[in-house]
Amino acid sequence: MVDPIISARGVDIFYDTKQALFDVDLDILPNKVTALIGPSGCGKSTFLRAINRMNDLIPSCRVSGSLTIDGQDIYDPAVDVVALRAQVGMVFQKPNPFPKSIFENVAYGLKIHKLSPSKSELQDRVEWSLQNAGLWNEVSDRLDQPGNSLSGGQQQRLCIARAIAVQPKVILMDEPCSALDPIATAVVEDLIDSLRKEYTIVIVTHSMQQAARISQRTAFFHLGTLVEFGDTKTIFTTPKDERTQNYITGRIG
Amino acid sequence: MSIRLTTTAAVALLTVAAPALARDQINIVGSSTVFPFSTTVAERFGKSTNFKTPVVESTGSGGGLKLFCAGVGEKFPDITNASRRIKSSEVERCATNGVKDIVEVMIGFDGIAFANSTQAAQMSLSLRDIFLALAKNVPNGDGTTQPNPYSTWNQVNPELPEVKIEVLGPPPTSGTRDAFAELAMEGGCKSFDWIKALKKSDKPAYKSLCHTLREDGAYIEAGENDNLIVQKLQANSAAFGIFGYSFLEQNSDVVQGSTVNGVAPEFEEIAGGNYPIARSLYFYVKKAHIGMIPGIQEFLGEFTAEDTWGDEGYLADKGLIPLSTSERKVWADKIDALIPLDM
Amino acid sequence: MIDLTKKAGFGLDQRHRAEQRFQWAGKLAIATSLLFLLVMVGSIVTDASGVLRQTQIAVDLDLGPENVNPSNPQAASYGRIVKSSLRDMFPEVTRRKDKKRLYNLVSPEGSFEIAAMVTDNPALLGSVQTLWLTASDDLDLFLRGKVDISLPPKQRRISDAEITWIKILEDGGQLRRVANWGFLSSGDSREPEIAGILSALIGSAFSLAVCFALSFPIGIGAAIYLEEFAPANRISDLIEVNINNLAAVPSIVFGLLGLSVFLGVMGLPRSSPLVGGMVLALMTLPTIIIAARAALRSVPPSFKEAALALGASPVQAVFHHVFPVAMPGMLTGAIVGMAQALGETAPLLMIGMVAFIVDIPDSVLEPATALPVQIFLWADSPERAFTEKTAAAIIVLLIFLICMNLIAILLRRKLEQRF
Amino acid sequence: MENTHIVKKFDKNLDKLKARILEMGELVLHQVEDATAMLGAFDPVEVDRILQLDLTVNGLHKEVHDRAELLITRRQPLAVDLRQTLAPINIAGELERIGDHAKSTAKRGRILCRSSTEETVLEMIRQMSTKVQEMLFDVLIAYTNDDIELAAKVRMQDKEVDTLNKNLVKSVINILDSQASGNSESLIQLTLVSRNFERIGDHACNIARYVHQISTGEDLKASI
Repeated sequence: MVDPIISARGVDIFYDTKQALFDVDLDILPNKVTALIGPSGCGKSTFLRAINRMNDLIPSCRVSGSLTIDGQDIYDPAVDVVALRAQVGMVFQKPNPFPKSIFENVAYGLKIHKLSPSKSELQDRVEWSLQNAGLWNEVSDRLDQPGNSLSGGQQQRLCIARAIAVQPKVILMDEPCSALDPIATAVVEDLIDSLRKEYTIVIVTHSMQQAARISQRTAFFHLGTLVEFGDTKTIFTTPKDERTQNYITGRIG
Repeated sequence: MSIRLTTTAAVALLTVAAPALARDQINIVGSSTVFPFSTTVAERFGKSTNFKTPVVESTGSGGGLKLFCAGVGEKFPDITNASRRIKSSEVERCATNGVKDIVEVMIGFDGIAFANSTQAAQMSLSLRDIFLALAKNVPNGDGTTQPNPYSTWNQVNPELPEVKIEVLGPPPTSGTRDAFAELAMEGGCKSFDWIKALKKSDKPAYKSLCHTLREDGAYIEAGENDNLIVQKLQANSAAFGIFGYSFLEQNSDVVQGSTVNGVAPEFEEIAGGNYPIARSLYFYVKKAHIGMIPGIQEFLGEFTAEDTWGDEGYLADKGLIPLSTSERKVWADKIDALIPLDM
Repeated sequence: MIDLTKKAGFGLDQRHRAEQRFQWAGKLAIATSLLFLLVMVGSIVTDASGVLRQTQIAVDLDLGPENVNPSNPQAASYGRIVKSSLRDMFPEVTRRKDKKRLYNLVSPEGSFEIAAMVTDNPALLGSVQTLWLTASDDLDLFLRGKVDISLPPKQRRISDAEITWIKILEDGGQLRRVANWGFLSSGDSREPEIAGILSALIGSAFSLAVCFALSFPIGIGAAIYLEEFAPANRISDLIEVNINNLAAVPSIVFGLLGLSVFLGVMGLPRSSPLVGGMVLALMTLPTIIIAARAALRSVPPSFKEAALALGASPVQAVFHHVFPVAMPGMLTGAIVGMAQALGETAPLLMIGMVAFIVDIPDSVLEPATALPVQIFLWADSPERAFTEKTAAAIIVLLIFLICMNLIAILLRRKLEQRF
Repeated sequence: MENTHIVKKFDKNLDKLKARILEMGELVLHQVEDATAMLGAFDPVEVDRILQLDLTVNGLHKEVHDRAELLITRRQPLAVDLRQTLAPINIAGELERIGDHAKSTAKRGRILCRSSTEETVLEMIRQMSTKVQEMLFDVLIAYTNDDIELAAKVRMQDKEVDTLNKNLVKSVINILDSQASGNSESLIQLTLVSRNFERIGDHACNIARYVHQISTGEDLKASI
């Protein structure tokens, strides 16, 4: 049995007095795509953002329980959130390239973390990231163009390239394809599948089919609780919990 | 990048400012009436000597004296202009702030014109006419007063034309307004014997009766800008305006001064002391600053030169009504000797 | 069949009419405001046109050794030389009063002009020279037809005798009209014919430079902190309310503050553009802060989020991504504030910048006035010729404003990023 | 499922699919019954009707297939929905095979009529027919009601059919051994008919497995 890379034990998350997540226990295995599904407001995005502490941006948000990455509690006061986020990258729902050139977009993380001391190294690293994000062939001749001159799907892949440039252990994706057309979605999904070899990916999605297609493990959240978690195949063919069944088959439960 | 630049610039500016440079030009404040004369002298002084041109601020007589009396030192003005004499209360205040020796200079007269458009007939008024036309309350014949009932000039005095009373004048903040109230209004006011008697028995009541202008729209506050009043008179030939003699002189093609008590607001008449609505103009010098700020004494010399304030001097061209030759002599001697004010 | 040309039935007639009415109303509104603008600018330009040229008068001056000591030409009384020359030109003038009028044809500046010419070119000394001197404002106004000679002599500034002299001079080719560069290159004067705008222009420029240097970094800094870092609590709310209130405080109040703090406590020099700029900076700060915060708020939060998710610190996220995008908007706010500051006189009054200042300031510490103050002072001057100076000064102010806006637009262009 | 889909059309589509299966099942059931009747009293007109009926069954088979395909395209069913969509394809296949066996049985009736028939064997056949009809009926009910217990019962009954078939074969061998056979052809035909019914039982049993799978997701193919 492989050791989990991310491990949640009894995680409760509150916004002020309102509890958004109840006692979540969840183990995320390395080099797997884990999909978080569930109806809106079920807490899946809250949980995702708890993993790289993006919840810190919301002053009223409070996390209790233990959430560890590689055995370290990320809410330990000694943990530097900047170091954490360098290890846990994130890709957002809407492609959000910086209003800079394609090159600068990818190089940004490398620059702030001082990962590529020389210019040629930086260039190599940017190329490597774009290659791995499957974007190199499309943009290699226009790296100095603004990132937002790309199409939606390309932009999202640029964001993925930007995230992998700093070589994180984990990449969190918050509905990365919801703003993309099916072709772009397919390309990104393919990319996610290929990234699995190097990274651990946690993805929030509203598309059951997408979860079924790209993930190996699926967690179903409902009303702030983790209802069911297991192999994607099982969740989508023979879910154990009736709430899961009702949700994935589109029933009123 | 840009933010760094501007910050450096700001820091640089502030550090430069810290050791304030010694002031090397005369600083004059005070009356807006004296301002045109003071500035003319300042300019000539700056051009004809090696001293810097004095800086002249128009702050009004009261404001000027307040600044002037605030203390001794580079931070405080050297000279203040006044369209009235310094008050004893002001001298006291000066003294408490260490401003002890003040040299008084009377530079000439200013007439206040009561004028209308040249399109209309020239008026011949008495001070009593002016008072009755503009006072808030007027005597009703039996020793009491009533709110001003007059709406046309012929109601005030049957010899005057049947023209609506409409007078444009400066607001209460103006020295010209104070002088007008004191010279014209009060002059007309005390032509009533019982009111004159009131001055002795009840001075506040007397003052309030004589100095209060009506507020029913017959007197219109037209702002401090005398040019504006002149323009409005051109547009409305029925209206009268109250402003300084220099504006009348400069605009004699469009406005004419009414005769007051039979005397026209003309240079000679004001200089001769015949025109009733005329006041003296002064400036005051801080003796302690002489020697500290370069050029004050020389500036006084320029001001009291015959070429400047004499009958043919350039200030006369600017509308200043000069003192008489003998008075000039007296004042010039006092100034030469820097004899401090003694009240 | 569908009738696509059908007008009735959907209230189409009425709807089209309403639309037409609105469009016409809009066009009318624009036309009206344009008309007002045109009238305003037109009248100012017409008034100001007189400033473009000035009249000069040719005078034969005896600069011989008996009048001017060649070793010390500065000590000579050029005023007397001018007067005697004028007397020579019109020997029939004998009465004292008439002589004075005669002397009045030449600007009082004339004697200083001779002194300057002699210093520049000592070769002029020793003989009789014909020099062009600035004519007086009255002469200038008369030549330009601004004096109504149909009025009785008592009611005009130019007497019949003067008109005769002017005609003689004109016929003798002794009058000319030249471009009036002096208006742009000299300081204020009590003589309208030589009064210039430069000291006020430089004063304004200095003040605004100080104002910008102080208010922009401080305002932007405050805005960034308040918008991006300040915790949302009662103190922040209080500060926000106060900033909004400050923006509405009458500007004179800032003048009073400047008087008591900058002049009183800090002892900075009175009438100086430094203090003026500082006071204007106080006045402009709220505007800049409010505009800058609005600009920051309009930046999509996704940029900041993306940067944070990459491991940028909050300060890095703000300064690398939010700030550059908000910069053009901040600049616009700053320019609006500066334009406001440019037009202010009230606060300057309290700190002594509403003053007659001839000398052109070399630094922010020397006394200076500002463009609106100059306009105010000239508008309040008795001499008729100052009317057109006032108009010209307004135009200079407008041009200054246009330049400022132009710079802002150029900066924006440069900084603006598409996203 | 008492929980209905948010998309009501989805439920209707599934219901229609089910209805087609039941319709098909009913036809097949009649085919089996009628074909059994043909064994004792051959009627060429009736046989033709039975053969004709097979075409209708085939048509329904295709319809079920098409409907399921469309449902998958449109709704991308998951979990129980997916099984409810996929199972009818298989069930229809099984039913179609049952129809084929019925057809084959009816055809054999013609040969059996031409010679004397061993009544005891025929009786055994009738028993088998009754049994498989019962199974078929039950499994359709189980399918209709998602009744996995009834489906389990059907699976158990398959053994009875197998036993009957074995007994029949034994009987036929005995008859053939004991006497010089005059009607060996009819005996062999009967054996083949018996074989048909044994197959029908198997198909019914398969259907029962699908019924179980729909409800539980459990595939019983490997076990009973």
